Amino acid sequence: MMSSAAANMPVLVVIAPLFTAFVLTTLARRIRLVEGLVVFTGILVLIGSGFLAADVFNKETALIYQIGGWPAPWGIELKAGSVGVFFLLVASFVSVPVSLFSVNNLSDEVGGKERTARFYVLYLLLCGAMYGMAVTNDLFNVFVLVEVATLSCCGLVSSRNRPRAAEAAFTYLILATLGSTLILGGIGFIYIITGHLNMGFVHDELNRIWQSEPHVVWTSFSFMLVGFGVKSALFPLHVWLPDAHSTAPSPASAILSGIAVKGYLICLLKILYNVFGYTLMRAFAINTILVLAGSIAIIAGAVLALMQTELKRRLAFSTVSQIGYIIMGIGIMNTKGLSGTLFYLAGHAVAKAVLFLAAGAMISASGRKKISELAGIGRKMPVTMAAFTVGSLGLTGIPLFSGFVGKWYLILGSLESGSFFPAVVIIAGSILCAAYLFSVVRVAYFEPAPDENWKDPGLAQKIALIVLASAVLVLGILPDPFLELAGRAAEELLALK
Amino acid sequence: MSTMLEKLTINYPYFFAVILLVIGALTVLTRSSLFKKLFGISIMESAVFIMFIAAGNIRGGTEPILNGHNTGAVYINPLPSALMLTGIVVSVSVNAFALALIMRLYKTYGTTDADRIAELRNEVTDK
Amino acid sequence: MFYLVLAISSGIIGGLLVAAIPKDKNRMRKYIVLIFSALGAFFCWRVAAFVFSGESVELSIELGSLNLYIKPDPLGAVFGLIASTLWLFTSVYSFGYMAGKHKQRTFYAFFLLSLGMTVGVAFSGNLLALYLFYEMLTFSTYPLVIHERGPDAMKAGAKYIIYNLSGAGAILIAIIETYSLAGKLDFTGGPILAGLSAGGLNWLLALFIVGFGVKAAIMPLHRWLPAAMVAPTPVSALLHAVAVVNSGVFGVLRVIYSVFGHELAGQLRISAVLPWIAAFTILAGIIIAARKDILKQRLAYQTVSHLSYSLLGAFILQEWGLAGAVMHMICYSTLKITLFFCAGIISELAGETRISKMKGVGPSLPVTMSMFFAAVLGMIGMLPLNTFWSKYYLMKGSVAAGNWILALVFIASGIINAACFIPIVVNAFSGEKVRPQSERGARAVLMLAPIVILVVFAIIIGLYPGIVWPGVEAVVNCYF
Amino acid sequence: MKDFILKRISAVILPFICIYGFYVILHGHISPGGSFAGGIIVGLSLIAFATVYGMEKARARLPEKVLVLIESYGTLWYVIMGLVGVFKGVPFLANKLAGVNVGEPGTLFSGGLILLISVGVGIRVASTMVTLFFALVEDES
Amino acid sequence: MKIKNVVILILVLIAGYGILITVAELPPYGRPDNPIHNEVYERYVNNALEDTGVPNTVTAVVLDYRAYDTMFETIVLFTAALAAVITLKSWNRAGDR
Repeated sequence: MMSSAAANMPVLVVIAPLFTAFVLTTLARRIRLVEGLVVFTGILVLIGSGFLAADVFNKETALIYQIGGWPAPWGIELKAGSVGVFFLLVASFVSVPVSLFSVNNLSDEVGGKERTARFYVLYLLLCGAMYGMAVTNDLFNVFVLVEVATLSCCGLVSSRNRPRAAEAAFTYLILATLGSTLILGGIGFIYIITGHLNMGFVHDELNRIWQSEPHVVWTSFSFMLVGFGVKSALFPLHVWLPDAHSTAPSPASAILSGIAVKGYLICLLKILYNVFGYTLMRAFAINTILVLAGSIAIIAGAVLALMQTELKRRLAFSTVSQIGYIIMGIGIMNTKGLSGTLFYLAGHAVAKAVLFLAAGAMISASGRKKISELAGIGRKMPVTMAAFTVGSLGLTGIPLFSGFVGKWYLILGSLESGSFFPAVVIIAGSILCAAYLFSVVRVAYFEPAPDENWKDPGLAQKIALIVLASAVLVLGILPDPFLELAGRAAEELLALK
Repeated sequence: MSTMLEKLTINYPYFFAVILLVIGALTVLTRSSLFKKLFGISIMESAVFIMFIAAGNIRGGTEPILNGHNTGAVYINPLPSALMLTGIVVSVSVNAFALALIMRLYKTYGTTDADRIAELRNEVTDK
Repeated sequence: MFYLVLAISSGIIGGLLVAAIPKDKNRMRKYIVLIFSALGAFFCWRVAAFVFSGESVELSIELGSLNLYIKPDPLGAVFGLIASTLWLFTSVYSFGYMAGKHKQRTFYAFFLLSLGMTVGVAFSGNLLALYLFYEMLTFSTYPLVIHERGPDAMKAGAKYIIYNLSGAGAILIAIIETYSLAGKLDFTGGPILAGLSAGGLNWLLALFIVGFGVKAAIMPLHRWLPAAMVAPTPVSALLHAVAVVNSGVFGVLRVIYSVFGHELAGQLRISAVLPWIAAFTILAGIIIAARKDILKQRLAYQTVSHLSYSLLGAFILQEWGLAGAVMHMICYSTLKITLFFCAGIISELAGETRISKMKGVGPSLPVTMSMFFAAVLGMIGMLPLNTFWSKYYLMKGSVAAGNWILALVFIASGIINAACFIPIVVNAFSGEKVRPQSERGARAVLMLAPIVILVVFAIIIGLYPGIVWPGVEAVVNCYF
Repeated sequence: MKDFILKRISAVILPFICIYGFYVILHGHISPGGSFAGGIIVGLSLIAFATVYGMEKARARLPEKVLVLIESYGTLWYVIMGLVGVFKGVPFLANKLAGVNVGEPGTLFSGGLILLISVGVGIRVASTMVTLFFALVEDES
Repeated sequence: MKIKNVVILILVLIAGYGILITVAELPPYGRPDNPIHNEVYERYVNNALEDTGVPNTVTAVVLDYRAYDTMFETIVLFTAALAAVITLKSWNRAGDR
């Protein structure tokens, strides 16, 4: 049994949250049990993905799992490669503190017991879809998982009992469905000219025949880019994100900004490198497009974030800007750049989660949304604001914090690829990032506080914040194991020519 | 150019799929009524479905059900049909959820027009 | 290494302690500040003693693949000594100055924190550690800049943080490029980039100079410095005449001598331009200073000008120039801090900040004004004061580099210095004695004592330059 | 709704529609159709029932608890069917590999797990349709 | 408002033309020798009976070869129902504004 559990780990980590989710709906009355189960499942998946990561790391080769025992071109196969395992680790790690934060904390944002239970179900479904994206190796399965993720994201957004939330969710749903339709179209084009859906087979076939159908490859790439760009809020397509992420309940916005957006990016990364492959990306100058799009997103998102006055909106726009880094990093096609990208992804997932959770705690404690109204909150809510500060330092990329290592390798990669421009953009972006995050910190610490009794949140929330903040520090101070895994992933991605 | 037209006459299902795609995209992006946006999405999805199904078809092929009596017949490709079964269910779910959201917005604002809703919301926030 | 850790951490621990104790414990806070800055100075002396006696003290913190390496060499030791020693004086002075001011806890906490960061900058043994402490120094001095909390203070703070972060960004890119070129970041074992062809390195050096030049206030990048004069006087004195700006100069020295090495830097085309930028900054700075009426502003622009003395000495890539640069760092700091202290006393006890209104403050503040006069003489570079020697070395270096026009630049700036500062003193002592004698009370003593001691130091060094020469010689020897 | 004819006719027709739906579900593996189509037919018959006889009656017949149970456990059923393979030591969702007797091809009770899965899916699709209908129609204010 | 629509119209038409060029390039419609009818198709239509014991190959693909997709498909439906319910049911009007 144990051995079979180890052999089936790639699929078990995916279905464990789903399993719990289906049980939860019928336990709505016993809310404590529900919360306990959610956290427990999260920890279970974390352990499982840890085992999986160790397995892949030691075997030094991707773990192939054939669903239903059907070999590759006929059935769906899961591929727990370094990339997937890396994202699996990040996602399953972040999801635990976030669910811990929402323990006994959703009543004012979501509503009664039943709504809370349904919130958790959607949360688990989203996590399951994310883990599925991490390990899947089949194009159409990517589409279905993206749909699950999209619908559960919209559900999470609209679970906030405000009409604003419903509106944001509708915009999100329409645009995201537009995106997934385009993704399906892109998959369709590739499928029609190659006749395969398994990424490996598609890659081989595509590299054999692409000269005869250049337009098809081009169109399907642009469909993919636009589709995943809409879902992961690439700059000109980000219009849905600020509303959605700022109106959602705080744990939801944490998981949306921290993980969900990254999931789509991981899918894009896999499709670009495992389906199109290095040669086609060079042939169609895809990397240049990505670098340009990323740079625009970095600067524009940061400027827009600087213009916001509401805390959560500012964080949401900062996500737009940070996504730019990852897109740009995907375009930097060498080992250092890609490992830096993946590491940056991890660092941003953790830092943005802690930022959103801290912001949610502050907003729900003080009942104020604007940054200028949060003056002096740092002295009233020391733990929360300390976590927020750590998150900001991590996002800005000060040495000893998570962002620095990622930026270091991104710049190193871009300089090695011979282009000086991305480095400048990255630095400019982080200066703007400092501008829009440290102004919050300054207001919170160096401005006189009104005499109201704002208090730190409860114990579970504190633990969640501390865990995430310390993760930011650990990623910054001892990055080696993650860097090595990221480096493996980068080599694995670049291995396919 | 002529070659392109010839190819398009051969690939006419794809051609119609593209037409539908364009119509759907225009409906989504230009109409302000929430319902019409939803319809546009459905149209785009069905365009993609048509593309898949057409790709799976073989002239003179029969439906891929392997019961004894049509042996030696050419079966059409079952895979795109299966995929589109999934895709259709997905679009059904999206429509259901979108309708729910529209209901919710209608209950709150009393209209299903995006621009009007935006105005109302701004009034609310101004207050 | 034990002393190293203590030297760096004493400031940080002290700052955290100050932040920890409650607001109203003023006495206790003062003791903590005094003790910890004294400890910092003491440990810096110990470390410097080790360094000059040739023992190697080092400390390597493995941060995964990038490691922080802390190993003071003579240059770093000298800078650490200057900073930590002057810090001690400044803390004594600020006891007097800050008496009865608001937000003392924040002030002293970040005051000590910055001490730790500055010592870290001084002792850092590779570019990564240098960058880390450099950026941390920016952040830990920001609260001191905005201490007054007024709108103009906030504006100055914003300017300060933006300028310095941009500089740090430029430095980061340059560091990473260095890493990808040379594969190492440590200063030990000769210049990092030694042996590379000078081909594409011009822009790298330019990037470094721009990055560190922000803190060193090279002319186009100096705007934050006068703006930051809204800070309380001890802060301006220490951070904007000594620690922060000198860390910029120190960074430039590091780049030219430990990253590039004077041979490689000599081959770069850009190194022919740099001395002239420095010379321009010297003259332009002091000329702008002459047109300012607020004393602190005038001092600020004089700072801009005098920092470029050291930069010029560094840029002429010649051993006497380096000697002059290091010497000037030492001497200039002692006298410049004196000038700022005097300005603080004048504004506090006589309530005057505008030079045009200072007629007759001399009799009311005799000690202060005489010390001010001594310091002014030093700034001009007259003999009993120590700056004479640094200026002498600098001119010797520039002549030895075959560029006697630069030597004339020093003389010219000396004359303009005289022209714009001697009148202040004359003006202060002329006119009838209208104001009461106001150098009384413990507060005045607390503020005056450091000044007197510093000036005495300066004169002693001026009479016997051999006291500091070994340090300077050690620095020069480890690069030439 | 007070329409007599409608009630009578639907009383006659609806059961047949429902049974037809189940037929489609059960024969999904040997003839065109399948679990989703059949499930939707069943659901539509129930929705028609609700529209004809009014929400209260429909709610009385199909309480929310039951629908929720069917939905979640219908989906869970799928996962469990998949786990059969895992417990047998073969991959997830294995059917014939897992040693299930797939029976005589072409007959009704063949296909092994496929039949079981499709029945579960069909029922839960029907209940989902009804849930969506109720959610959209019931006004809670 | 109108300007925006015109811009969108132009953009979408350009994109549509691009897609037309693309579909013109696709393998001709309905030929049995298209790349899509490859070994995967062969296996599905020839071995479905032995593999799954199901004559309806579409069902065989949906519920056996690619059952994993179908599982997530049911989950999509489930998610949609859940989301619709959480959006519509028992939200207190006090929560508005």
